[in-house]
Amino acid sequence: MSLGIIGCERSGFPALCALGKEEPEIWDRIVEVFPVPCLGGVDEETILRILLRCDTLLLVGCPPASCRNAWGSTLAEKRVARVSQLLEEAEIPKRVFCVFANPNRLGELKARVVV
Amino acid sequence: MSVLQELLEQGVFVVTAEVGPPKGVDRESIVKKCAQIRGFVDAVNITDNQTAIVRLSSFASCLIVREAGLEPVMQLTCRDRNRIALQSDFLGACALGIENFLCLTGDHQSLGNHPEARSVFDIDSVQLLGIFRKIRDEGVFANGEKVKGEVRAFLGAGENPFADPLEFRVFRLAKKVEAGAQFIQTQAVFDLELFSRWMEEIRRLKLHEKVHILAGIIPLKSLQALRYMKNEVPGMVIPAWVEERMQNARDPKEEGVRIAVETIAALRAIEGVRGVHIMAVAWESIVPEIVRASGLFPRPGQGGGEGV
Amino acid sequence: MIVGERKPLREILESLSPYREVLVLGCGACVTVCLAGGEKEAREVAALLRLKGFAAEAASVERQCEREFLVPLREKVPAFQAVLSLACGVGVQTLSEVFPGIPVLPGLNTSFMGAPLAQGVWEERCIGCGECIVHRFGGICPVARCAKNLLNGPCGGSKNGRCEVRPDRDCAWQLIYDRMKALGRLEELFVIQPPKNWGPSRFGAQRKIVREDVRR
Amino acid sequence: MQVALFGSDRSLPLWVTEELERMAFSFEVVTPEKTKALLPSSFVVVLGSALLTEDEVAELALRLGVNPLRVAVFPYEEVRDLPEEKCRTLWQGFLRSLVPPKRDVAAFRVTPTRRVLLYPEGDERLCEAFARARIPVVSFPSFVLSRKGVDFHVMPHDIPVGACVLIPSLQEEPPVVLPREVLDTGRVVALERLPQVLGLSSLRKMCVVLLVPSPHPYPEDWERIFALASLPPQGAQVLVLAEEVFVAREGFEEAFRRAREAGVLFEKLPLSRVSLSPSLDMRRVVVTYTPEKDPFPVRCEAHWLVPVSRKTCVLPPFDKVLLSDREVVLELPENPNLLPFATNIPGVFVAWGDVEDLVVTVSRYLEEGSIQEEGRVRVDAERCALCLTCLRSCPTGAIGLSGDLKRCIAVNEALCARCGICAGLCPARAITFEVVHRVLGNHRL
Repeated sequence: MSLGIIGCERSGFPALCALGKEEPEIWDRIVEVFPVPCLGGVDEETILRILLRCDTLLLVGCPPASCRNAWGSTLAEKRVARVSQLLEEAEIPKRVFCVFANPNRLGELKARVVV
Repeated sequence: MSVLQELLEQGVFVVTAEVGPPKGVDRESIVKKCAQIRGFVDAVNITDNQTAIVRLSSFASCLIVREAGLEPVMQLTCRDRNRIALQSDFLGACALGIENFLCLTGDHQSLGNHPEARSVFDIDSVQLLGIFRKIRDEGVFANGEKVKGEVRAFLGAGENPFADPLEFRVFRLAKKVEAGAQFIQTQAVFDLELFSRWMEEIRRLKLHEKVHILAGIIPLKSLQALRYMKNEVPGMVIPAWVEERMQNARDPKEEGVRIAVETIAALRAIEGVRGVHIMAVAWESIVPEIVRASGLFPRPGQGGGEGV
Repeated sequence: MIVGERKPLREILESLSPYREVLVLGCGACVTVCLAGGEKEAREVAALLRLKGFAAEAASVERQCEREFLVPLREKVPAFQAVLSLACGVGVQTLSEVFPGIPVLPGLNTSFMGAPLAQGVWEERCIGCGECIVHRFGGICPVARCAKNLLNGPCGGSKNGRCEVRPDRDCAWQLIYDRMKALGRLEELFVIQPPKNWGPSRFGAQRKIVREDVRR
Repeated sequence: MQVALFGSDRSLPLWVTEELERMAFSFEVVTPEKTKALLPSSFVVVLGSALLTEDEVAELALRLGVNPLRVAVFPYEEVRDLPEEKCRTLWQGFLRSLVPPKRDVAAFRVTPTRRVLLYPEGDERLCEAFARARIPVVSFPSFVLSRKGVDFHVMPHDIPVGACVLIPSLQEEPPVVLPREVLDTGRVVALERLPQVLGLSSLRKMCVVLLVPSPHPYPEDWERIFALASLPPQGAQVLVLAEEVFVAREGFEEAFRRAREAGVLFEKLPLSRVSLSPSLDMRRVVVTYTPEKDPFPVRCEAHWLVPVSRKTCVLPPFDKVLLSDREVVLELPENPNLLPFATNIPGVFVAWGDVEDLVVTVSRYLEEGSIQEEGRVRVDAERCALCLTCLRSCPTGAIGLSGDLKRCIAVNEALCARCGICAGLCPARAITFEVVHRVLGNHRL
């Protein structure tokens, strides 16, 4: 199952790289990596466009409380919720998730990425 | 002149009750309800698809009530009919000898059992009163065309003294009176204090001399009924003490009746209140008891002592 | 502005089922402003359709309700089997008039004429009754904002300034009363408002305006 | 850090003061009357409406006598009716944006593997330069790149590389078209042949004119051009009409100076402003042009006319490189001295211009990774529908209206936190958010 990842450059992307150093094999599943300044800036179309080329897309970013841009992560969460709902309606098997992580707390990300 | 109007003008403290038509063609149910209250009330209100739930039409029910030997008050709402239908129904009713009309705006259909229905609300209750008055007094329709023949009608309106904005309520009543309301039936009274304040205002504006005010009474059947009304029925104010009494009562029904009777007694003491309108929805059988207990029995005029 | 809402995706997919090549056409006017049918949404829907196996493409025009903006699409549109319009009902119809040969499907439910109260919240303000009377009500329209469009005062259900029909909405008459009170014009509310003339409203016939002075 | 809350005497809700205290701001509420209370260093926060425009803010700053950049507007009017929690978060975000916290990014920074892929194989100058910088280079005739975090992996060899340098190739473009009759003079020579030609004939009072078009004649040509300075014997007049002079290469500045000292005349102007015609005796070419500085046309008779052929750099075929759906895009600037090393994909560079600069850029990238970004938000007024979504959703209240008619969205760079939220929400896609990687040039998602 192929993975796409959009990581915020403040926590998500570094977290991914940190995890990648721990468990290099994750790269074999990851087909897309997009560093972005903040998850809040990722619009639905981008998400769907990337989904074209992978089965699961993870938006990895700062935990909402610590998001530098106040409601960036919260917004991303809402978006993901909306997109997943759209996908469900359209009966498209692909999935999108919001994961909150930074290099010091990889737990959630690990759970999602490592099989 | 309608019996109700006569009594009111004689200064009798009148009693009216409410009868909800059945959700079907079962005329017997109406007859039965009438039988239960005949002789205890001076007139009976027939609701017009109240709470926007489809029922036997008010018009037809009124006729049934008349045959059952009671004085009907026909309710008309602006929810389902435009000014054309309302005027023609009015004329029809008058032609068949129905004389009391209660003009209401009507509950919104989205709270009823056909929420998909399209509402009309072409005119509101005040305008409806105005139109009917013109038909009766000036003999012209809303558009100014002549009406053939002479129309006799006793026009009433509803009012809720407890809804917001409170200060505006009295003036709204004044508007209705100005528009042509001759009697007013109020929302059920529980909060006497609020009500008497409202009445003060009315007396200040001398409205009580222009219009007969009938205070609404709802005998509480149970605590659930109370809770339901308190939470679900819009514009219903029930003070805490009522709830307490119902809660602590050994027999809630009894307590409900007691509260109703006390309220009536208190209302009779208020200057300007010309009668009560008992809305014992789905509990018509209790009306006689209340009327008796309030010392309002026997009723003068038609069918006085009989009935029991 | 006209406020709309995207149709449920299921509905859209259903209506598109007979086609494969679809053009999703956004509108740059009202529906863009109310975040329902702008270029972003068009691309979004197109992306979804592509995921669903359609050959979908997104485009957007300034205003779909005016031919001049649609004519430039003359080359583009015929290349598709159907057009999914994210404009309001007006746009959809203009579109199908300009391209009679191609099925035009609505992707939006046109909801009302309203205003944004906050980011992501819109509320109706006008029903286009054709005869404006807000000046009599302190600038608050009871026709559009009162569930029973009462012109002579609140109904008996108004409580704590909320509407009995939809408790999450203000009682228009509470607002009117407060406003008029603040303006010291309460007595204006005591005069009886005559029945409204619904002739110019949508309850009359389809409405049309012809201005000879500017007509060509 | 002191904050002066301006424009609100009304008792402030708790969330305002509490958050201020939490972030260890000392603050005071000021009004137009008691602006003296302001400390010169203090930050003025206007609890106003998001519709306050930049000009209004500037005007306010003037009134308060503080630097406009120190005045920030928090859209209090819009916010305060929202649920308190939301207010809090917005206010937090806003305050953070006033003093960006020490970026803990540095702590997390991931740096790419210190190895560079040259594609196609680089010349020795390049390899040496990288060797000097102690950056190992690899190159393969055929491979596939796949991104793994900050690194690329060269498949199938599976060698991690931190960066990839594309070496563009040269492509001849059709040279400047010369009028037929000019060619007939037989006085037109190619740059390569010029030395021999000059070597043959006697050069007394001879005039040579070079036409150098842009974009991007490649360094070799410029070396030749600068070399003309040292032409024996003196007396020849050399005039270089160039659209751009290319000096971004080691030693070129120097060569350029020497050439000018030696009397080679460089004239920077678009070749469209040059007109050519044969002289009456058909033995010379009359060159007329109007220099950019003065409006008077200059006329000179060239014994030799040298149209330098136009060459441009094309990237090696990069389609086989798998980098999500983004392919390498390069808009070449008019000025060859400003050739970007970086591409739209972080970690992918292009080798042209000065090798040393390239190596410096790449090694800096390898040290820092692509994390440190400085974004810029651009609003395309033509697409903008003025829905004010951005204005309402900006976490730092950096967006306002500007223009006489208040019909343009204006981004206050001083407040903008470069999060791109507005771009993500814009229904008309009028806002583009660019991440300008330091030293890396642009890339967009």
